[in-house]
Amino acid sequence: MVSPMLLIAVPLAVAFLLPVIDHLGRTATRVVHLATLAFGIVVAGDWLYRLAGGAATAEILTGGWPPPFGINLRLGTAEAVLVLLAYLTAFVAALYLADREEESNVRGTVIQTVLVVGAIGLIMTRDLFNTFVFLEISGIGTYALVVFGREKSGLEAGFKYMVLGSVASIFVLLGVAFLYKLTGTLNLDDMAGKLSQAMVAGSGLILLLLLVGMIAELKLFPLNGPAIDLYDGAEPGVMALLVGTTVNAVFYTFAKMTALYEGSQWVEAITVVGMLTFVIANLFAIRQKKVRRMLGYSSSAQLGLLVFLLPFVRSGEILASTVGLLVVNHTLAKAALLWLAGIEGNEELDGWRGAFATRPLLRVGLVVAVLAMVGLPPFPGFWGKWHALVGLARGGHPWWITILLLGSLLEFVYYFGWLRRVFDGIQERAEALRPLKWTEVAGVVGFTVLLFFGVRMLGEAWGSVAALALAAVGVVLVLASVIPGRMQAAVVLLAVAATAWRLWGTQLVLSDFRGLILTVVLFGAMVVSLAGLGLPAPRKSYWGVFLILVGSIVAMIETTSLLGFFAGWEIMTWSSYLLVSSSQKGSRPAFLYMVFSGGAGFLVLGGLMVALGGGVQTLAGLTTLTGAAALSAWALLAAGFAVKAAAWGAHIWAPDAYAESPDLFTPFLSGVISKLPIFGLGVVAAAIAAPAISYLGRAFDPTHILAWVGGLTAFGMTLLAVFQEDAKRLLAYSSVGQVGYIILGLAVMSPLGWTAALYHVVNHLLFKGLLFLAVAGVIYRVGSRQFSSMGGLIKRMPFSFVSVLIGIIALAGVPPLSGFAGKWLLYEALMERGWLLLTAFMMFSSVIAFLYCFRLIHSIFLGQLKTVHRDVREAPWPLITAQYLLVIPILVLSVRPRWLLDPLQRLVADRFGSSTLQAVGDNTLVSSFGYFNAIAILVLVIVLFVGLLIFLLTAGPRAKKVGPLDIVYAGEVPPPPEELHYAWAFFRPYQRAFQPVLRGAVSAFWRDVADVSEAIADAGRRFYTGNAQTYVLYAFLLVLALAGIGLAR
Amino acid sequence: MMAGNELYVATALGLIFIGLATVTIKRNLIKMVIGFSVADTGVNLLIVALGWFPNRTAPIIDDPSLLSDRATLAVRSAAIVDPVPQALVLTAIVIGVGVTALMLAYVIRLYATEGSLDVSRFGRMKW
Amino acid sequence: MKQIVSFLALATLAVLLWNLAPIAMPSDLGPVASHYVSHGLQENRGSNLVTSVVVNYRGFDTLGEVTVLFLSVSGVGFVLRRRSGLKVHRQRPASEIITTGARMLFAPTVLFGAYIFVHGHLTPGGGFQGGAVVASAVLLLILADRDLVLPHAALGWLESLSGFGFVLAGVVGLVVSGSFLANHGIIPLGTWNRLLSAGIIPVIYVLIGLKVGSELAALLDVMVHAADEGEAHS
Amino acid sequence: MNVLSFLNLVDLLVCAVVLIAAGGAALHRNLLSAVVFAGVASLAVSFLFLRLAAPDVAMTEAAIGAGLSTVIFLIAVRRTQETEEEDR
Repeated sequence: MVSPMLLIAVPLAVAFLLPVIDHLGRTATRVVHLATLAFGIVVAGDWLYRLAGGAATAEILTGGWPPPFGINLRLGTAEAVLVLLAYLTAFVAALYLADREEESNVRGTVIQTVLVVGAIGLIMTRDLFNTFVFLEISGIGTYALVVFGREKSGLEAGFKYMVLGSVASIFVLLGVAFLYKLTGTLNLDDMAGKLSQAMVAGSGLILLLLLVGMIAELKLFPLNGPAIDLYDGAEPGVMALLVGTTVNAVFYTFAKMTALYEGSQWVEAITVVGMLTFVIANLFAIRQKKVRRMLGYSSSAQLGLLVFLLPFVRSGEILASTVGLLVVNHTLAKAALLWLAGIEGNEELDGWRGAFATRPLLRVGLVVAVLAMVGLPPFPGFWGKWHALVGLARGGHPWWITILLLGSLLEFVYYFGWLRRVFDGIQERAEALRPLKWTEVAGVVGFTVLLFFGVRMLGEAWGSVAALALAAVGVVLVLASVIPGRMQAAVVLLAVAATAWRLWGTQLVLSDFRGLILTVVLFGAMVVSLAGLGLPAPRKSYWGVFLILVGSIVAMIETTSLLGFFAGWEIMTWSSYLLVSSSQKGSRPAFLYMVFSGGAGFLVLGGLMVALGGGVQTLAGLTTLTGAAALSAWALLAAGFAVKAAAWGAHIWAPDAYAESPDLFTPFLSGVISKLPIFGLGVVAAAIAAPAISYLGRAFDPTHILAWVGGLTAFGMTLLAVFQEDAKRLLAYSSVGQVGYIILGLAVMSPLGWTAALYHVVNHLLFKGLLFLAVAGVIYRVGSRQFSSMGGLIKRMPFSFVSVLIGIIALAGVPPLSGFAGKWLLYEALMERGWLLLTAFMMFSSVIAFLYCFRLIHSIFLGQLKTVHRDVREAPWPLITAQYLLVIPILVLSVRPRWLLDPLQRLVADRFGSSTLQAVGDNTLVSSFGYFNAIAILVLVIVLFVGLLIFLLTAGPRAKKVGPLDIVYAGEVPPPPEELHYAWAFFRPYQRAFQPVLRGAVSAFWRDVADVSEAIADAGRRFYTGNAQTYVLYAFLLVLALAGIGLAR
Repeated sequence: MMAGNELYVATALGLIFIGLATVTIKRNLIKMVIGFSVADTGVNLLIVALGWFPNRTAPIIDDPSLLSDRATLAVRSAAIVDPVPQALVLTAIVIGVGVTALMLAYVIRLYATEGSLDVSRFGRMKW
Repeated sequence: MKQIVSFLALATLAVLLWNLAPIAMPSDLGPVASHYVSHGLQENRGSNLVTSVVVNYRGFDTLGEVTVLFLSVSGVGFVLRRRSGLKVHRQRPASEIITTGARMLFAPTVLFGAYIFVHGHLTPGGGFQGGAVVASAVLLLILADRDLVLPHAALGWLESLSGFGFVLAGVVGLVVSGSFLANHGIIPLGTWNRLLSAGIIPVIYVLIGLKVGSELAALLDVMVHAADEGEAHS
Repeated sequence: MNVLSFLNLVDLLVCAVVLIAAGGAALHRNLLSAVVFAGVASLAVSFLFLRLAAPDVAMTEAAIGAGLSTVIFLIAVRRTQETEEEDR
């Protein structure tokens, strides 16, 4: 075992020698530098390995004396992790920075080396004045290195940083000196013990000086101005080095210092300043136009979060390892992002349109780092945040959780806003870029790979081999972008089929809520990947991500723990986001999708935290929750799932996301993804519905609200669907409306209601998948989604026509097809519950649905064929096959609804203890309201229709055939061609009638929310005036303000 | 009659005050650096004053017999000021000159970019 | 406006700090200090307790301090590495008398500095003070003769090797007695109040003196000459 | 008046010198003068260190704080400008 002291001594000795070594040539300098850092990596790694294996923490003495007489250092697990991280960052940063300056200078190398020494000293030392010395080393190293590469901006930022840093070190030094006077020792541990024994008068002020000094060193609000300038002005590679070394070291220093604050009045101040920083820095970041400045705000915010958690670590509510996960996550992700920013080189956010268009590997790196930054699984930040939140929940801090989640949502806004721009111009930007050296990308690649160590925790949380295998194959596909798209689709098809085969009969059963949804998911995935054999993949990574999506959903359904569920939920969210964004115009709608999904995720998370705070760990344990906890958990979960289901009020993300998704993905989004909130409502939220209802007593039934949310969604979306001019948007609104029906059915909380809802889940997958696939085929051939550019395609695409016909009949819920049974059951359930107004409302909206169903088939297939479409061919065969894979079950269900209803009956009976539906014979259903015979109805309808057809053919006037251009102008200026199309503004009279309802109050509301928060951010960030003296003044004012608050107590 | 070290503490605080006021109020970069230097001196004075005791001597033991004579040593050591703050200040002074030098190097470079020493010229990065 | 706020804030701060005066009042030596005072002599055999603290008990701080100085010099050199726009330090050539005087004073000043750091463990003063005196000797030369080119290579070697020696001394302590910069078991502590006593302390203090001296000299050199050395030939 | 109180008087005077010199460093518009003022303050403080039974610190302050610092300030002033001008 090598003494940990050498982790400091060796690089320091090398730093001293480097100017001499440089006489041998710059190469010698570089080699020695890298070798030293490699030595550090090996030694630190070895120590970490031993310590993790249970070796005792290393205590290092200096001067030959034990503490408190000599300065001692410590290397425990936490220190080893940070030291290793520092060495790793320094190593990769050294590679990156090697060629970043025109004239390399040995002094730059020296400073880099000493910076590492400073960080490691800070991490390991247990002496307060020694801490001060290493703070100065780190500070001076930083001041010196920020002029690397970019002279002018680095100078300005560096000077401001130095000015505030010097004020900070005056405060720190004063604090340290007085603490020595007070306790007679400089050893941290010794001092902490003595301080807590005797809180002398005046010690509050001393600790305050130290605290404000450290707030400035930590770059927390309100003293983070110069640090943000530093990110803005300095070479990003230097900032990456600092993130991995100095920033972490200063944070750990402060973590050690919290021992001094125990029992003092400043504990709350630490919490508040930390959280304020997190929220405010994230808020200001949303208005940044410069990438690196935005990253600066983000770093400040992350530090704020970490500092916020420290008092809870002290009090034992949160584990130190949790904070460690967040630190590691931030270091790896932020450094990778900074290197990427350096490679791309564009400072303006808008200049990132289509960045890395021709460098898929770097793009993957960017996406991974962003996902990790915002705390999504499987990356370590997710686990850190989760455990931190659990700690807060158990400790009874709901408000802190709320604020933390709000801040995290802001993080979503600006990070995905950045990705939006990157994805935006991806098609248009393919110019030749300067060749990259491997030294530049080593950091990005290495650190993003390291981020994947979070997968280990994912495995524990999921415990689902199938899910992990699917996701793993997905990752391989993402990386193997050389494989052509259709072949990838085939791999996906095989993988999903294999999963289905494995789970067949065990988990894949319809008589269980999980099994039912799992069936829907796997079936949907197979249909879509089959269709994928016939369509080009929208992006090279498309199928890989798709498989990750499927894997996450499988895990979410199979898992038994709340953590596993939420991890699956979040992976589902980001992977579907990536898929939505992969089409040409998908980046904007995908951004909205992600922000709303993020909000939904945080609502769900809030609900889960209430449950975890109540001691619940597993999904099954949810039923033990009672009282107010049950109600608030239920409300949060229901709200989250409702947002994700695009319920009315939060629906504005859905139409665009559905419409602009790749045509291959929309069927899955509509048919499968939209069912996952239903799964959440039925399995997670419903488990606590009963105690939630009983908590409120008779006074009020919370499920009634959910029912109206569902009802309003169903009605509103149906209405909006009618007036769409775009085939996919029409289906999108329809889809959301249908999910509204399902929510309504679940909200009834009766056997009948659930049967109706679950029946509809399956049915909706079938017909909406069918319709979206059929439309996808049409769009592929016609090249447009607008009704005005279609028409008369019945002759060119007869198979698609039949698909759409069957689809809309099922959708409209009219006999004879499967949709009817679902609607019929729903009405009955509503009447049974006594919600007559809702029943009427739903019947009315079903009628409206006829309008758009007609629109769909009429505008696409009937009417006149456009001249340009005279040679259009039928959709590719895989697409047609996929459609007919969906048609068959629709027809089967139409004739034999019992084949689905029977297992559903068993499911419902399991859940409610009884089922009110009885079956008589093969095709007859009896409920309290009457009976339903599928065959009889089928026969009746066929007879009626055939009769009507014969009547029309014989008695009606003959249709006259006219050409598409058979239009006469009478000297007036012709309107734009699309307005001349027969299907244009088809339902305009109704539109006028509904004008007051349609005015778009909801989107106006969300726009206001966005505008107001942006206005606040814009006004607020003027706080950072850019003047060094103002920043110093803030430091003084902070001391006075905190003194005023804290010392008055 | 001064019983304790108030005079030194007050002078030290005065230096810190003057120094920091120079840093925040004077717009000239070199003046700001001078301000830091003055404030540093004040802090150093304060720290030494913390370790000082009236009527005690410097922490130098100049009598070889003390090595064996523990009783006398105890007496003598009660008449010595605290060596630790002095050691800390030695370190702090050297660190201070290092920081000052680096700041001045910055000032020289900043002057080269703008031809001015006015701090308000160097606030382009903001918000 | 901002000035007034700053002034008021600072004044309030000063008043607030004055509240600390009672804490700053003399009390008695703390536990650590009394240990140094009562055991320092036995443990290190040096008369000057400050030196014992600086070089042995808190020797690690001092290594850090030397590092700070080294880093500052590197930093100044790095910041001033480019020529563009820098104002060149023009100076009238010094008169013959001054030049000669400076050269004559050089050697005694260096010797005086060396004396200070060699006796650091016995008398007030040590590496830093001695180093500063040595540096001022170099300053004399620079002032006297602007065109003087310091022996950079030699200075560099001195700078590097003295720093390396300091670390090496620490590592020797680590190897011999398991504690970085330890002072027992390496060199006999020797007789009190002799030049060759106090174990490794004088060795380290001499290294510190050389390091500080060369470092400060380099600092002066780089402040005066950095970025205008190219001016002469371009 | 014994020796002790005489020394106290000297202390008082030196402290006054320190603060006046520091004030001069802050206020004098000629930068060279300001630097010299700061050096004087530092030198006076080194005397105070001597009075505080800290000869080591006093030597260091005199050599480094008052001597070397002043020199590098002077170099910096020579390489920039010598008066304190603010531009509006």
